[in-house]
Amino acid sequence: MTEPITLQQDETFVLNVGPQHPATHGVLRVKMTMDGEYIYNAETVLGYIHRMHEKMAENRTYPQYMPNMGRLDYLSAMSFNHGYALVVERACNIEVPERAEYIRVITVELNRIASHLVWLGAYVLDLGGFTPLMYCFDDREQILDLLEAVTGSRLTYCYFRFGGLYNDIDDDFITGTRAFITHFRKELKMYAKLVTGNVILMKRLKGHGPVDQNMCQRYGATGPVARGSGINYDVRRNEPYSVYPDFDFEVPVFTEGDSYARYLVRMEEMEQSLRIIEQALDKLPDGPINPKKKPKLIKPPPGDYFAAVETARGNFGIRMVSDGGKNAYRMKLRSPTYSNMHLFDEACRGMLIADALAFMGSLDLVIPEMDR
Amino acid sequence: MGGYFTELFTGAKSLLDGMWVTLKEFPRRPVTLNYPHESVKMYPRFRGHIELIGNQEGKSNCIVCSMCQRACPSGCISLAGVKPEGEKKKVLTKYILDFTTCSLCGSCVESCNFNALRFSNEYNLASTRKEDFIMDLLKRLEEQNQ
Amino acid sequence: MGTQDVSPSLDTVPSSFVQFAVADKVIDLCRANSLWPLTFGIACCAIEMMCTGAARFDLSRFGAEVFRPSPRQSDLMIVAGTISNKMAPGIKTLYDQMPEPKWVIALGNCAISGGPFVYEGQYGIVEGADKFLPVDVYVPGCPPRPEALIEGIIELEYKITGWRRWPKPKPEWRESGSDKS
Amino acid sequence: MALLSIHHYLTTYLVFGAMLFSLGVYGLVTRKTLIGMLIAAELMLAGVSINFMAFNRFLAPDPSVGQIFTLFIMAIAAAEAAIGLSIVVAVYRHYKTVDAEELINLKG
Amino acid sequence: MNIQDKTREALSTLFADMPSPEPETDDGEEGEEKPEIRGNGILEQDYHAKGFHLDVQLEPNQLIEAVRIIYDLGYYLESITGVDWIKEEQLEVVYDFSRYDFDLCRTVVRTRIPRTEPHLPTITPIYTGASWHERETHDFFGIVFDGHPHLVPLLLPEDADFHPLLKDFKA
Amino acid sequence: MTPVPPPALFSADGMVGLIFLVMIGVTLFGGFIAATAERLVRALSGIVICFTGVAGFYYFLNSPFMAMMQILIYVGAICVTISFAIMLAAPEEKIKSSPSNMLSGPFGFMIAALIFGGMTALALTTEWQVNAKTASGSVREIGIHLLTTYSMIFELISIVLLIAIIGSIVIARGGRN
Amino acid sequence: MSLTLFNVVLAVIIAISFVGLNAAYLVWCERKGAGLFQRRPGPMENGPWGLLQPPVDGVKLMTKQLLIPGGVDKAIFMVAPVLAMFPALISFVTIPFSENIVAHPIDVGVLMIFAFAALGGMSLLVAGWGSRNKYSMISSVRAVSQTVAYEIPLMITTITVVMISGSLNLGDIVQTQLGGFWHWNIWPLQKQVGFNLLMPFSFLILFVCSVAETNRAPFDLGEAESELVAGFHTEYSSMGFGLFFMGEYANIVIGACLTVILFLGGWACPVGDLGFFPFTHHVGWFLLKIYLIIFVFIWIRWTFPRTTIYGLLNLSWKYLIPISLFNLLLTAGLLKVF
Repeated sequence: MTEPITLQQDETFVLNVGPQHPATHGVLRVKMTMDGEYIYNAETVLGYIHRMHEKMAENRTYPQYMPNMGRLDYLSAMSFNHGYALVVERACNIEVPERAEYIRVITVELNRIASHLVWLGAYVLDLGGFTPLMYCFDDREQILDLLEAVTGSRLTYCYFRFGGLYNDIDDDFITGTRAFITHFRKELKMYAKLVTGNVILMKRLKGHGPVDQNMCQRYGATGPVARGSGINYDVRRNEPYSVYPDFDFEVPVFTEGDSYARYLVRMEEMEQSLRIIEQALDKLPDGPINPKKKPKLIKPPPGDYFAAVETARGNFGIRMVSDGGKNAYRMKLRSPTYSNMHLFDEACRGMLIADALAFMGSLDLVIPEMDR
Repeated sequence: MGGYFTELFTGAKSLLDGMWVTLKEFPRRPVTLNYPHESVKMYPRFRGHIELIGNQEGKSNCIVCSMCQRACPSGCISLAGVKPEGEKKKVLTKYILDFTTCSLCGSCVESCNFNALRFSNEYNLASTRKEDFIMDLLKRLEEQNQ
Repeated sequence: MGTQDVSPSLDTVPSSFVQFAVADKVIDLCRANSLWPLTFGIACCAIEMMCTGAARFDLSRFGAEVFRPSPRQSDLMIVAGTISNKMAPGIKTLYDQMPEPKWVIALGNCAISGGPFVYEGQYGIVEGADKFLPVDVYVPGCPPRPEALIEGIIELEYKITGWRRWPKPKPEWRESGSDKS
Repeated sequence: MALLSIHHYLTTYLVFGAMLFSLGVYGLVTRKTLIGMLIAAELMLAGVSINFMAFNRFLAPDPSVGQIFTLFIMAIAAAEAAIGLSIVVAVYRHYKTVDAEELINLKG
Repeated sequence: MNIQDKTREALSTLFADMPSPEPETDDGEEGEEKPEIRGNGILEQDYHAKGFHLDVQLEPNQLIEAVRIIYDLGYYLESITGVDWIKEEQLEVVYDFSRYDFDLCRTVVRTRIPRTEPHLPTITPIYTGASWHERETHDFFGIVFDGHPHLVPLLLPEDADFHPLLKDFKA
Repeated sequence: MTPVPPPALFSADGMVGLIFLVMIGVTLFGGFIAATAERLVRALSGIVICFTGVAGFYYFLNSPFMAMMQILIYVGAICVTISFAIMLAAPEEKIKSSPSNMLSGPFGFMIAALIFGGMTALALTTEWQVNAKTASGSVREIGIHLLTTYSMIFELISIVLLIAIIGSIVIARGGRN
Repeated sequence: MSLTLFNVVLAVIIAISFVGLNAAYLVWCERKGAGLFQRRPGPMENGPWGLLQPPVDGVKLMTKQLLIPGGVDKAIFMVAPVLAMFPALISFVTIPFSENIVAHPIDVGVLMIFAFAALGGMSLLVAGWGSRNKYSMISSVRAVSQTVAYEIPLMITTITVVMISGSLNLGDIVQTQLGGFWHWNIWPLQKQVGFNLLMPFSFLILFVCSVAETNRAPFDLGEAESELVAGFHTEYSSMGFGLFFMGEYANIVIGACLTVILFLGGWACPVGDLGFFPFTHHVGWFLLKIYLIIFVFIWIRWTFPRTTIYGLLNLSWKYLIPISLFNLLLTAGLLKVF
């Protein structure tokens, strides 16, 4: 069953999974060479949604580039906004008011939960269960309502500004978020019953899709994929940015390295995000949300700058090379799933196609972020 | 052998747990919003496409400074104005928004220092013609005034 | 059975028999109310498409929730996202694989005209699905709200049958939004 | 209209069984692949079974002997199919072909 | 000894034969005198201003060795990218490395190659995950990574012959 | 044999006769495809049709039990096995048969025709002593006979099947190391 | 036989229309049920509660272009959907809806259902093979191995019940369970076998097997859409697909009927013979029971994720077959004792 079998190459055929395939969550294509239902090897073909984000950075001014961040990873757009805001703030040396930092954290964490909910729903859909998707989207709608009331959009937020935010949150948002936290704690219990404990799911995930630590290092896997393999790495904790050091939260780590471990990491992360939001709401200071002195025109001094944030999928890094002009000279977006997906090729060999697709789902792919 | 039956039992129990969860949802009222029959009201910060704000006389506040045009990442705004004889400010004569390339980032509204722009609440646009979304906002303002 | 196109095209040639016209009307009505979309998401708008299918907005009320994974069984292609040059041939193939009669909805600004990714000298995307597909309904937004997709489907039904079953709700601000203007 | 009552006659079934049997023979002789031959052989067995059943219905003093024989044939056919096909699969694995003539040439 | 010093020491063996530049260069100065090309060596950067700790510039032929040292120290590969310095007729390739543990040290390895003949050795034997990054850099800048097992376009269409992130690229 | 008076077409008996004729047609059609089709999958489909038809004959021969067993065993077991063999062993089907054996076509046809002629002649010329008492075909009767008079056959069947199972496993496993 | 031919034809027509109507409206039930399980209303706008949805879908499917992709084996491609629908229809002939409402009560009714189920299994194989599509091919292989694996425990369990009832005739099997729900085969306490604790488990096995036989979630590996796009009917459009769809639902009804007849007393009233409505009450009970079972089918489908093919074979060989075999032996022994 699960033990790797020796495959003979002479009886293989090529199965194209994608670019349009229900399991690839978008337009990813995996050329699988199959021996029966076993995968002999897999070659991932990217670029079906390459949207020239890096080139556009050279054509747009720094504020104009902000909306692109929401389109990179549409599920956790806030984190990407945050990363970009961080690197420009670092380059221009802009101070961010305390209140803005707290609101940033709250929205980012809410967005992280929303992102994980989409993943959970879509993942169980990959495994053939349809109903959890509906529940997840229903819960997610409540987050989207909260965020829409603040940011004005449901998905591709463009809420952060350099040094601050587009607008302030109101009391409705705070009460709404608190209500959501209580509601969602209950829902998490429900998911644990409906999905996590399900024997079919466990059978499909436990022991499948092994990723070990060395593999993570070689491929640069981060986020839940690394944490599912026993690597205690979370940018929020290891390389603290914003006001994350103020909060008491745990980084869930599971050592099994299988699909189920990654699954549990994400489920646990939702719980931790709730904790962070709760603390942030308690500590939320008053004050302005935009800095008093902010350069009229964003023109970072020449040099290169780097910033990393923890998105829902892992370590998102931005390398920005400035030549002192209005536009960036070069903007490199280091997206987490790009590295996470890369290890699929190696890890899926000898797997059954059903397991491989379950494994692929456990990597939590967002294709536009990989293709950029 | 003990493991065999334990596995069977825990497996069956987890399945029943799951079935109980879905069964509880079965008789509940759906959360659905029956869209064409009822519709949600937009949040004050909702970002539809932009529209011009009219002052008391129903004229636009715009003084044709082109800040919005410059702030727009995707260049979807084009505007023109003339300076009538004897007036200090320019008067807007044309304000075209190509909504199909807009990314609803809000830069234009933010950059406007004269309270001339705001987001509309048009959330359910759909048409069989692409040209419907290249909007003449001045015309829209006039229609709103009526 | 055989490979035959039994479908009258949308701008039907007026048939001389009244009965046929009635039958055509009925068939059109049935088609309009049983639009099975292709499970096909490209980018951001696909998530909103999923939201439309999910519990809050529920596309199934219109009989359009049967997302078919195979193009052979679907009637409606919702192009939800940016079409890159690399993807365009694939989308064309998918469209060609769908049996007649078929419709296309361009969901979101990217599918309408390339959206925010259009700039002078871009090298990667197709500026609008209508460059290579006959798009029936355009739903703008970045991304559009799920209501807009439902509106798009109603608009498509209107296009098929010539009869609009539901009035379009007028957008309203929430009460606390009175300070807006 | 006489055709409509032919199912009352034994001869009908016998002729018909003969037809199936000879179809099977034809297939067995002309087919080149082992699997095709097997299919033809099943056809022959079906023809034989029909004869048994017909005799059972019209002639036999003991009313179930023919049926039991047919049952026996079925079991044999099933066993034959299983064995035959496993041989076919084994042969294919070894020689990468199931063409009977090529197998003769291989002398393996 | 924290990891930053350890890494610097390990890497400084590469530059044994040349005078190591003093780490006292601060950012403002660097910003003003950008056009002057930096010499090879290790720079320690202010993390809060730049976002990384160690900045290593080296010759293309030292690359493999440096990456090997970094791999042995337990770094993971974050990304590989290029920068087109068209004025200097050079392409810069930047390797970002980071660590999984709490001992934070982001290390940047950069090397410059002439624009006319962009060749670099591949690091895929060390970091398997470099494969896609190198392919992507090849897509965007046309840099050829010698020894790469499968250097075909990754993000661009399979038959693409253009390199869009070069500064002189016109669609 | 005592001739049965031919029924009218639109009577119940006539319909039965018609169904029988249709069945003969279908069965022969299936058999023909099974024996001649170039593609093995088609041959397989043909044999499925043919066996279903043969089951119909058994039904007409007062033995619904055997009819159902025919479908169950032949279609459900044997055809499925054959289909697996086709999938495993014949990934590409040869449409063009090699002309090495020119004789096999006409030769096979001659043999088949000879056998058919002989058997038909035999069937038509023999004076069959039709037994008035027809088989009831009830399952109970078959069961009783199978376990008393013909218990040997019953045991044989089980042994044959056992050997077949073991044998096929042994043979088929041999290939995989 | 010939005397009742017209009755048979009539009954067959009734059975077919019952199946057709059921297949159409079960789709509606499924969509509606799915909706309610998922916090949404399901079809609403077409007719009251969306009741016009099935005919609307039907007309649409029928008037859609029937595409025959290039490269397929045309004859096989066309035959397969018919082959999927036809056995389910035939099987209905022998289902007893009540004491005297049965199209054609043959002595070997149980065998007949299995025989035609096997024929239905062939259709998936033929469809997948005929489509010339890799996904379809994998799917058909899966579907067939699944069918083979599940027929064994299904038959063993059925034989257990047949042994208790002493008949292969579905009507007779129901007859032995008359007189109150405590006489149903699902309970351990039976007058023929005394006390057999495994009977409820047998019922579960039969139920699981009929879910697997009909290719329903969580055993819908044949059309596992996240793996195999749409499985064996990937290439089918229009009515070809419609027939597969109908065949699936017809099979569900058969599966439910079989479960009800074998274990839940068929048309027997749960509390003895009430006999209020001399003609309808039996049929009413029967329909009530099968729809209950179908509800559970739908409920399960919208609750669980899909298994994998090896998980499924494991379940069959490691759990279902041993337990059902043991029950068979136990029942035989108990029959001898009592």
